[in-house]
Amino acid sequence: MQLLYFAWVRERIGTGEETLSLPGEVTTVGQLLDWLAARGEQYAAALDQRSHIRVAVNQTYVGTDHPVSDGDEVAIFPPVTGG
Amino acid sequence: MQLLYFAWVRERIGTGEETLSLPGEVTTVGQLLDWLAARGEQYAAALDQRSHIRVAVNQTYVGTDHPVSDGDEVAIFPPVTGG
Amino acid sequence: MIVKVQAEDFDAAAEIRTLIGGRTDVGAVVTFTGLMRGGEGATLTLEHYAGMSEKELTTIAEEAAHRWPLTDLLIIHRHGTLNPGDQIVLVATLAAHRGDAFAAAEFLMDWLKTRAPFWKKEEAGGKTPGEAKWVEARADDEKAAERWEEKE
Amino acid sequence: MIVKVQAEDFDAAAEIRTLIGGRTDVGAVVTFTGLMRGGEGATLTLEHYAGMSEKELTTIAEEAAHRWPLTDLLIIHRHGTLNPGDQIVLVATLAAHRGDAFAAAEFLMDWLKTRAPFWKKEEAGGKTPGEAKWVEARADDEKAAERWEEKE
Repeated sequence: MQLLYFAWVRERIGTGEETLSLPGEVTTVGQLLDWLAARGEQYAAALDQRSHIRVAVNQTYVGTDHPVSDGDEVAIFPPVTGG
Repeated sequence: MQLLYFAWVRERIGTGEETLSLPGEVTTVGQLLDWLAARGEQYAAALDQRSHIRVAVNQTYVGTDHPVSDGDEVAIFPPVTGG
Repeated sequence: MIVKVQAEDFDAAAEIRTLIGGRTDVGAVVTFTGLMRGGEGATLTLEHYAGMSEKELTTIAEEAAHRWPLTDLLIIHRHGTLNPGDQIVLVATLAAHRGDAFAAAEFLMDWLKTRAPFWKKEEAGGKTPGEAKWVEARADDEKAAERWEEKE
Repeated sequence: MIVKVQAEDFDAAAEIRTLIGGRTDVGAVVTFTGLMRGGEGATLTLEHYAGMSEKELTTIAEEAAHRWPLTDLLIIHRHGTLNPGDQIVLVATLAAHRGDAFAAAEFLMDWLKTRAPFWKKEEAGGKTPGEAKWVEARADDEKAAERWEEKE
């Protein structure tokens, strides 16, 4: 899976982009966030305030129930502040 | 009194500007409009639909009860359509 | 605050640049430009009450400045004879935040439409040019203006 | 419809002239320009999700075109590092009548603020430059966006 991080999520995790292989039990966005948060301190710091996390799968906003699979581009970022 | 007419009020009366001396009994905008309308057919045609007439005394919008006197600049015109 | 009544065309970008004047506390600029609509050969003649038109636009501008926290604002209104596509009116509002700039610009246009002493006469042009006709005031312009009465 | 995401500055007047393209059925042009506010030496860095940012702005533009009878519209959003007074975003709506142009422009900005994947990082500058800070999303932007939900 192609993972993209933006803004302070990117800074806390320490990279803007990485490719990871999902374990079989991770099938939704919510499970993906839990699994990432357990990967280490930096991930936990980036993802602990779940209400401040937005997720797009293949460049479309989705909720935590949305399915994910290895072929997806999944972006994780804070609420947007453009304009 | 300096009288100014605009748009179709001007066209119907046939002039954009005239100076008239008011008779003593004309002391309000309403009385002025009645007195003008009685001056001839053209004035009557210009002023008969009173709901479509707006009046400014000394460049300020006023109602029909507003006092008028010989020193005033009184403008009579249709509802505005700028912008 | 800039208020102008003029026959000449205007350069909206240059006017707004002048209004901003290098300030860096302006976060939001809203502009409204009114253009003449019409087919080939059509003309629009704008009559105004010289003296009162500028005075009334200034009153409207001051009212907007009083109601919203604006950095600055401008109104330019043309008179004379115009052709399709020509600029008629420009309103611009500067503010720290967009909500104030949008609300003030709409207010300016609504009040201008119902209070500024300008009158439009249209000639349709085309192959069978008819008589020139005075544009009639629109009830929904009155209604648009009324919605600001409650917010004093 | 014009939607652009770019690092370069833009010429709002030229962009709008292109959008109108000599049409004479446009009566109302509303623009919103967002500028960077800040003191001397301050900087603003706009990060965006390349690919999704243009896609999302296009979706927002299409939604506005669907909701209001617009002649055309444009959105330009910059990314990269900006200085005080710099242009950040331009929205323009063209319509026959002003009500539609105003409503659509406000809608575009409200949705853009809450949906377009851009993030601002500010550095205050001045004599005691602090750490750069990510701008926090504002609850009233969410509220402004929500008012359009009921109007579908």
